Amino acid sequence: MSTEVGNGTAPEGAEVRKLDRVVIRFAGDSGDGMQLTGDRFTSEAAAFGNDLATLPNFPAEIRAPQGTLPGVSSFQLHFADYDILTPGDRPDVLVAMNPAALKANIGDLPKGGTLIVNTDEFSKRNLTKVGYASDPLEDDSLEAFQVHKVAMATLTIGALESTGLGKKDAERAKNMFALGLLSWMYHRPTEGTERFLREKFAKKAAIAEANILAFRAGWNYGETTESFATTYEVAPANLNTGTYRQITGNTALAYGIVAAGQRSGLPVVLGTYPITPASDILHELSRHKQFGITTLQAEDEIAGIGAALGASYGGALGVTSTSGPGIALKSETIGLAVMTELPLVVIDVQRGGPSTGLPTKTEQADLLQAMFGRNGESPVPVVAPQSPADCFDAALDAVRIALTYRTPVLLLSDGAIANGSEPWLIPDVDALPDLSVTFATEPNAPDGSGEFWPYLRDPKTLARPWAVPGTPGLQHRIGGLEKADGTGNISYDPANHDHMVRLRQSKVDGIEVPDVTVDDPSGAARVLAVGWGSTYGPIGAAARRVRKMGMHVAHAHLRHLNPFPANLGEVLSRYDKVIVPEMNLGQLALLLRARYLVDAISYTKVQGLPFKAEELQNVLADIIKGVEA
Amino acid sequence: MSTEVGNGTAPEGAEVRKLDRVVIRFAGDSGDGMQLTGDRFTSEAAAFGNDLATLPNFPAEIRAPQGTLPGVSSFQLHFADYDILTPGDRPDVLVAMNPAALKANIGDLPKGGTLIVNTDEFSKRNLTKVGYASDPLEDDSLEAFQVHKVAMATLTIGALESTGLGKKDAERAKNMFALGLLSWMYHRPTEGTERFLREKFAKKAAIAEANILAFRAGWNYGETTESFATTYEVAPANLNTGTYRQITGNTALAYGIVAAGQRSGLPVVLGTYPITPASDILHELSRHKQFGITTLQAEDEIAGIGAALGASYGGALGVTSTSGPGIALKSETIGLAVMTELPLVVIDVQRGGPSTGLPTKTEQADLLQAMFGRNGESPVPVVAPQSPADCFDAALDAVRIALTYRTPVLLLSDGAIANGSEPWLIPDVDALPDLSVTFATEPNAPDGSGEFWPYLRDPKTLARPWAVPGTPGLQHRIGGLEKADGTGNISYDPANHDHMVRLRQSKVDGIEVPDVTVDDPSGAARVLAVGWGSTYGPIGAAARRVRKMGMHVAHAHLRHLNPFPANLGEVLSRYDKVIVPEMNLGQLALLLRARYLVDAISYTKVQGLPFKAEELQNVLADIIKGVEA
Amino acid sequence: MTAIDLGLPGLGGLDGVPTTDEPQKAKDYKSDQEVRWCPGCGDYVVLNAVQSFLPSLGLKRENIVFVSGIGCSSRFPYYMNTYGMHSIHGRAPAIATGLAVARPDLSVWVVTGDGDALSIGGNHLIHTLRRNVNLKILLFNNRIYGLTKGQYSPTSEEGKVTKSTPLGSLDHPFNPVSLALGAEASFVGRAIDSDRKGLTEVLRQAAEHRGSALVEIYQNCPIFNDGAFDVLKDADEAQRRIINLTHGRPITFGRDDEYAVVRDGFGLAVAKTSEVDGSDVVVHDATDHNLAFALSRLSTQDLTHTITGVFRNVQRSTYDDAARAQVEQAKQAQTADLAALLRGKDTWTVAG
Amino acid sequence: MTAIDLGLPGLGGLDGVPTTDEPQKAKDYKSDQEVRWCPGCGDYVVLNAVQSFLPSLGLKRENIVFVSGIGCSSRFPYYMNTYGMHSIHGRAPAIATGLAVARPDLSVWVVTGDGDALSIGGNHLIHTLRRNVNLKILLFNNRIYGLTKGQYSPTSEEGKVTKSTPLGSLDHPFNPVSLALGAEASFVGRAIDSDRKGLTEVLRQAAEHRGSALVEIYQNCPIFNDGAFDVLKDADEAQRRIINLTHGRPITFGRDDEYAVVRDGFGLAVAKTSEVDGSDVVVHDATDHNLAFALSRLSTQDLTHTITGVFRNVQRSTYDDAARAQVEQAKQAQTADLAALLRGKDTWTVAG
Ligand SMILES: Cc1ncc(C[n+]2csc(CCOP(=O)(O)OP(=O)(O)O)c2C)c(N)n1
Ligand SMILES: Cc1ncc(C[n+]2csc(CCOP(=O)(O)OP(=O)(O)O)c2C)c(N)n1
Ligand code: SF4
Ligand code: SF4
Ligand SMILES: [Mg+2]
Ligand SMILES: [Mg+2]
Repeated sequence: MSTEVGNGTAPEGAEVRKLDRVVIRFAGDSGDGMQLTGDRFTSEAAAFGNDLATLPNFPAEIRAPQGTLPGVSSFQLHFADYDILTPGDRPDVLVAMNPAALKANIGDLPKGGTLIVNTDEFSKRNLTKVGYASDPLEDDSLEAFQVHKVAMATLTIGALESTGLGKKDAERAKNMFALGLLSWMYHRPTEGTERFLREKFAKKAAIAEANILAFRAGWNYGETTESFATTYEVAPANLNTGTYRQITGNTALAYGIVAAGQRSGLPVVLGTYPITPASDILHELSRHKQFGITTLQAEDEIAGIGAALGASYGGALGVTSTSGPGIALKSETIGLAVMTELPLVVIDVQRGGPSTGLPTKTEQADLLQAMFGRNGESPVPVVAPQSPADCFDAALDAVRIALTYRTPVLLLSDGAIANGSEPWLIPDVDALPDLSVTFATEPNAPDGSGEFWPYLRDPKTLARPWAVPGTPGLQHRIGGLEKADGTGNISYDPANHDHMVRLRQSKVDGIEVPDVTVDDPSGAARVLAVGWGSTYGPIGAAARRVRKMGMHVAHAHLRHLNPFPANLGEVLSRYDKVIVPEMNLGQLALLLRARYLVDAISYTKVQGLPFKAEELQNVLADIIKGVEA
Repeated sequence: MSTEVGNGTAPEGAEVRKLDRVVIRFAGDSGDGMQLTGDRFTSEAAAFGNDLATLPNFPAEIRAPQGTLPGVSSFQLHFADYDILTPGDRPDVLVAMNPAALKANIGDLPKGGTLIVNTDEFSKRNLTKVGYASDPLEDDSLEAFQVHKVAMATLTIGALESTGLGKKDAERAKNMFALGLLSWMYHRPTEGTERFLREKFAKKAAIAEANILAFRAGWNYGETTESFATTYEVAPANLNTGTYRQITGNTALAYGIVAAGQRSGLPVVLGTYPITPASDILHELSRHKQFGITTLQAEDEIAGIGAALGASYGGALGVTSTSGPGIALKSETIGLAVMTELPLVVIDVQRGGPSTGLPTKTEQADLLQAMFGRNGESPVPVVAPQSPADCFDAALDAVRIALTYRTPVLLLSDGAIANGSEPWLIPDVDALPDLSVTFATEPNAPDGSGEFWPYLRDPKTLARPWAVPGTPGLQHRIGGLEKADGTGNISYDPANHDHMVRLRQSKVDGIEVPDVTVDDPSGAARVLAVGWGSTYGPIGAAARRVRKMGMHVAHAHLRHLNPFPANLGEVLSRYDKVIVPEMNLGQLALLLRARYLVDAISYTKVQGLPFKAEELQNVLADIIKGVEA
Repeated sequence: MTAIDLGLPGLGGLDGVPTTDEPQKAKDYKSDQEVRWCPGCGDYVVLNAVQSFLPSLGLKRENIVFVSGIGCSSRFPYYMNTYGMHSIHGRAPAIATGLAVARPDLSVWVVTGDGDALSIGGNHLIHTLRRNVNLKILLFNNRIYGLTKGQYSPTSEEGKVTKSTPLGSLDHPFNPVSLALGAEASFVGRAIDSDRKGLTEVLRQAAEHRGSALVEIYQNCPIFNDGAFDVLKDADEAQRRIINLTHGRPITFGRDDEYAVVRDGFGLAVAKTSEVDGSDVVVHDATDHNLAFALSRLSTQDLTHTITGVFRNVQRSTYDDAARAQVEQAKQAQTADLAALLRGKDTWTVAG
Repeated sequence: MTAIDLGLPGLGGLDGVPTTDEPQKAKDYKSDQEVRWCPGCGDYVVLNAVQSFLPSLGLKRENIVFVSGIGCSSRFPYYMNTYGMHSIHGRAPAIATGLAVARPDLSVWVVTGDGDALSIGGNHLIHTLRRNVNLKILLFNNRIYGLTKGQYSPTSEEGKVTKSTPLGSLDHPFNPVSLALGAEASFVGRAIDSDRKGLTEVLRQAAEHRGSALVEIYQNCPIFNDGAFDVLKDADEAQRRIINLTHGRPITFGRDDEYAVVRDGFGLAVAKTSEVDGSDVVVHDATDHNLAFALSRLSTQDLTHTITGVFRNVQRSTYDDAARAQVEQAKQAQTADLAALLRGKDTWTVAG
């Protein structure tokens, strides 16, 4: 089904103020259902036609004890009447369901910001649990904010008395109360949520009703009590016309693989091993077997990629998914794929490192591992999505390269992209690229001997033929030892080895990738910001802010890290200064400096969190001033 | 025991010609004992006081059928009356024990070169086996060379008749016949070899006698027959005074580890898994347990490094050894060592890649894997020996860094260094560096709480304390998750993560390494050749040749690839052109360009073989001409 | 067979580990770290059981080390006031092997999960067992991947519906006890998280055993696999299902020993004690490899019968003792003369 | 337990693999590559046996694939005129699993060594066996690392002196058959390189078995472990030592069935046939897991008794059949509508 935009009726009474953008953060205990609450508000905003971006923030993998700081879970969303690029730096509105949530998040709320607190949880015990000496709701520590104290639990339980639901169960619905209240404040359409709740709890009608009642109670609470003087309106954004949906990076990536399977006509075999934050790709793909997708949860990462490579040898589209530590384990097998020149897609959803690091946090520090993390000269193309929805296209592109050039391809997503979500203009299936491949069926020996040479190459792509077992007359053996070009026989010949090393490199260097486009509206910029991956949003937003300040800046974002776009060198040379913001210690910067001898400056942050637009705005502004001075 | 130099008596009759250097290559079937023959001649030359360098060349791992090309084994040695740097580009004398050996090696013999052939193997069958249509000894295909046809087998069997040894056994001694003949030609002392043979076959007196007889028969054959008109003298080199021995890279490396154990006072635990060409390090160390060395052949590379790391945690010196594919597998655990900041030495004897590649050939293409082959920002110091004997010092240096800075260290040897050998001026044991360490014994919390903080740092080295289990009161937990600086507790704090990422990097950046020295005798060079690892010999030899041509060139060779010596940037900036010869596609060049923005030119060869001095001579000469033009 | 002679038969699992006379309490083994498992997680009870059990060994706390892999259970070392390493996924046995070989004066414990030990870490586990390294391995088997939020594991039943297997899993699960016995394990035991007494008894025997001791612990994960072992926790059901082993004793169980284990071909079956001749009741012999295997097969995935206690407990040379003995032998045989080593046999001198 | 229902019981190991009527000869299976093992290597005889055996299956050659790891034995695929992959050390079972799952029309064989399969590759092996992927695994056991020139392996006897263990190895070896049985293997057999007939028979049964079939082949390495199995090749010794199994037949061996296998507690022993009652002679039942295990223990490292033939052969759902069935079921249940998938449940439209 699809909802038409609109019908966010303005509530009576309260004064209405118009805003172009709002950032709301829901924060509570892992058990409080903040992710669901955020998701729902997101759908409402989407249905209403705002542009938006979200940033979920889970606690570390293990559930911490209730009410503790490590147990805090939050969901931030940014919605606006124009197209936005980030989930927002800081919340305008913070909803805190308990003391822990307040303590963990209040620091991010700017002075004057709106704070909505569920007072019911502010017991002495809960306060001391998180080290509040005195109750912040009573002392003056919050006076810088517009504080709304709401006994959400009590009010919810009250609203549900009729249902005869037990106190505990009733109290569980308080997140819907909060959602109702916020929906009222921002004139959100409500039927979507009500429908959602009915579907979600289809089997438990009572629970469904309870949640809907709580939701309405929240709405009515805003409507009827005086405590909220103003409500806000954020008009729909005028996005490109078409049908949209909300999508996370991992889902978009999984859909990209499904689509690639359909467009190539190949069965897909995912060989993988669970790891945060990549597991959802496995979860998603395992639900779509009707598309000819086999998902194999192997005993470890090495077996996962091994199975994928074996499937590729058999003529399937082999895919493996993991995060940084898993890539380390797969590196030997990636090398085998390089040597055997078989198509393979290796997905790395990057997380905080080194070692186990910060499994639930984001980072982009696996670029050099992707480039160089194998023994010998072992070149592999590297592709990176720049936002959640972009994962779909990036996946298709990675598959295109793998199939066309018969090579493993590294697809570098990251934790922020994987779990973040944004509206996605649903593509027309028939307009998706044709990825069909042709298998070798005939002997090809140039000497006319009627033999099959598995390492004879397509002069244009330098790809070798893909001859799958079962093809009569093409029996051949491949493996990890150096191969003679052409015949593919084992060769210890020094000249052949040198030739093959360079040939594998040229094959990757010769991969067709589109030129990088530069965003420089005024054309007057002397400073260029270059990025890759999930920094797209913050860099883009920062550039806009800088331009609002009346300065000029150019932004180029790389989808292809290997090979680089052909025009990249020329682009870099056009600017007085090149700055490379990265969530690592300067890995792309290193590659650019080495390749183009351009004095690219790194701006790095490795906090497991995305850049803030404001932070980058200041960095860019300073550099621009420096150049123009 | 030790032999005094000299008593290479000049044989009568034949004319004697003086030479400054000679390159001899012994080539035969794997079964012909060419490696032994070469080793012996090497010892004779060493004992005589020449400087020398050797290059063994084994067939691929599996023994090929007798008399076939893949079965050919050869040993080249270069000896001279001055200090030499390489095993020589091409042989002056080729000894070919069968048609396969002739076919495989004749291409390397320059016109006019001396060829000594064992005619007995030149049967129709053996000739066709390797694709000789006609017998090269009969047709004119060898007329460009000084050919000596000797029925070595027949002559040996004849000489051994008295011993009553069976024909087959007798014939086996023909390699000693060849050795005797060459020893005569080059006035080599003989008693060393005779003693060696007696010791080697101590338990088989008959065999010992047979070999000695064959050896003498060879000598006498030269002495008595007219066929050898000239003999040659290569005077002793005047090397630094002291006691020398012949040593291979793998042995020197193993000895370096033994010495490091002794000088640090720590037990050594080698956790490893066999792999060519690193296995000999395990073999060697397993023979010296009396030095408190435990060698553990694990189930795989991951278990090997795991055991080594566990031992380090327990207060031992943990070491692991492997080749490129093994490093790929170990990379996740290296990351754990980076995070836990424990001392660990990781030895990579590089071989031809990617994947299984060319296991018995040399290459230096694991540099970037060593630098970047891990998830996240995972900095690791990298040390590389430049010659077989230098492996001893490099190992000590790697251990110094690992112990002082509490970090895993990558030691990058390669196949040429590992199996090559050269004279080694035996160091004075008491002059070796003191590597003693102090374990933490007391609580150290700055807040005086009496707690132990495992991540409190030495302000100078930034190393954390090494508190080994069994130390009362210092119980603590470490692991792969991000740690709070100081307390070492798990920390998800964004600022702490950023801080720790940079701290781990600064720790490695701050490692004390000596300045790189530049070899530029005239001081007038405008071109600098920079190398690392086993290219030291060829680059150095090429530089000498270039200077002989009256041109100027500087040579800098890096022992430390990470961190770079502090003066490297300044050194590079001093020259008009920087050229980096590497047996890869330009990995060091990439690091230099990125770090110093110097337009370093790569000259690369990836043939699984060392550079030839002549080849580099031409490359350097061309560049110098270009600059001076 | 030198290797075997090198072993020091008769040694106990803790010989060589310094002891203390200071009385210890469970709380002495609690670290200052806040325990972070989900409410109701079986890991809590096991943690408490271990912390209460350790004092009885009278060891110096600083000579105890817990090494774990990655998983919920692998958080264990953080909560122990001993030395510890929370390593990487599946590699704890390898790391602990190096530590045990280097340090005879430590009591080394490995804490691992069904995924950590049997999926990614399977190879290290079976090699540790065959080498018989003196490690105590606690395998927390909740038949699920907890930390990664609920995928099936190598001990999940066939057809299990999880996040990664919405249509049901296809793998035939491992029987961890059978696997260990096939891998030459010298000690294999099993206990249930909720059975403090039984668990403690198995831990005691494991600690006393010199060599690798694998202890499988059925552990409930209330979040992702709740109730996996409920049938064993229901008082009545337990009577019918749980068969506890004691070496040298006839294998009977249930109220008033209602049931007995008897032979059935080369395997075992359960009979009513009243209906079989006493001489037909199998007497447990923890040194009988074949009996142990048969018992492991009787103890099926579906928990119809679940055997607890010690399946197998035999003495054989341990890898770490033997490795140290070899070093000692070498030291006896040769002096560690570095200068002589470096000189080797064949030197020459260049005079000035 | 859907997974089990998904299995297609009754299917043979080769069902689904296209056959040909063209008669085949051994030489049709020889590739153009020169065989490069050392003179006298046991690998030659096994290669010949396999090349002579395959024609009897009447399969299309192009539908046969040999996947190997690294090792001397792993050179095998190069010499077969079929499809093949010489992969990396220890990973062949994983790679072959992906291939088998993707391609029901292939007969997939894995060739591996004692180091490749049991050392670095141990985990993939045991998981492949428990999953029961339809692969035939030929394990060339020469009890040594050949390719790396002679280090001890997980099947070398304790105390073995090799390049890496000059003072003797310390590891207690695996019994590969016990290990496989502990890992839920549905088919385990053993043969001796020199026994062409016995090897061929085991290969035949393995090929017919649907699921993972592990065939251990004792293989002599004349260079680094010469004579490891000589006692089995001496005619007289062989009579006393080799016990060949046939399902359903009493287990007797030696000249004129001089010896018989009888029960001994929960295990087995060898007796003089003349001295035991015929009814006491154990009858082989390849479906009895416990008997198979007892037989594996009777077959000791020192070769006092060496059991050949098929220890275990049972039918159970194979992973690859089940995986394909799940995809088929899904296809039946839902149409593969990509547009619908991309749209999902919750969309909105921005009108122009
Ligand atoms: C190399 C690597 N692969 C995968 C993961 C993700 N991971 C962490 S724990 C785990 C499995 C946990 O299951 P189990 O071992 O049973 O422990 P439990 O959480 O159930 O106690 C996985 C797949 C990882 N941390 N590292
Ligand atoms: C990752 C990796 N580790 C180690 C090696 C070196 N290696 C190759 S084969 C082998 C063991 C060979 O023994 P086995 O599997 O028994 O085969 P065999 O040669 O005896 O037939 C080893 C250690 C390798 N090639 N790759
Ligand atoms: S997820 Fe399960 S195993 Fe992990 S802590 Fe929670 S309850 Fe325990
Ligand atoms: S080393 Fe041994 S196993 Fe390898 S080819 Fe030679 S004889 Fe065969
Ligand atoms: Mg688990
Ligand atoms: Mg072997």
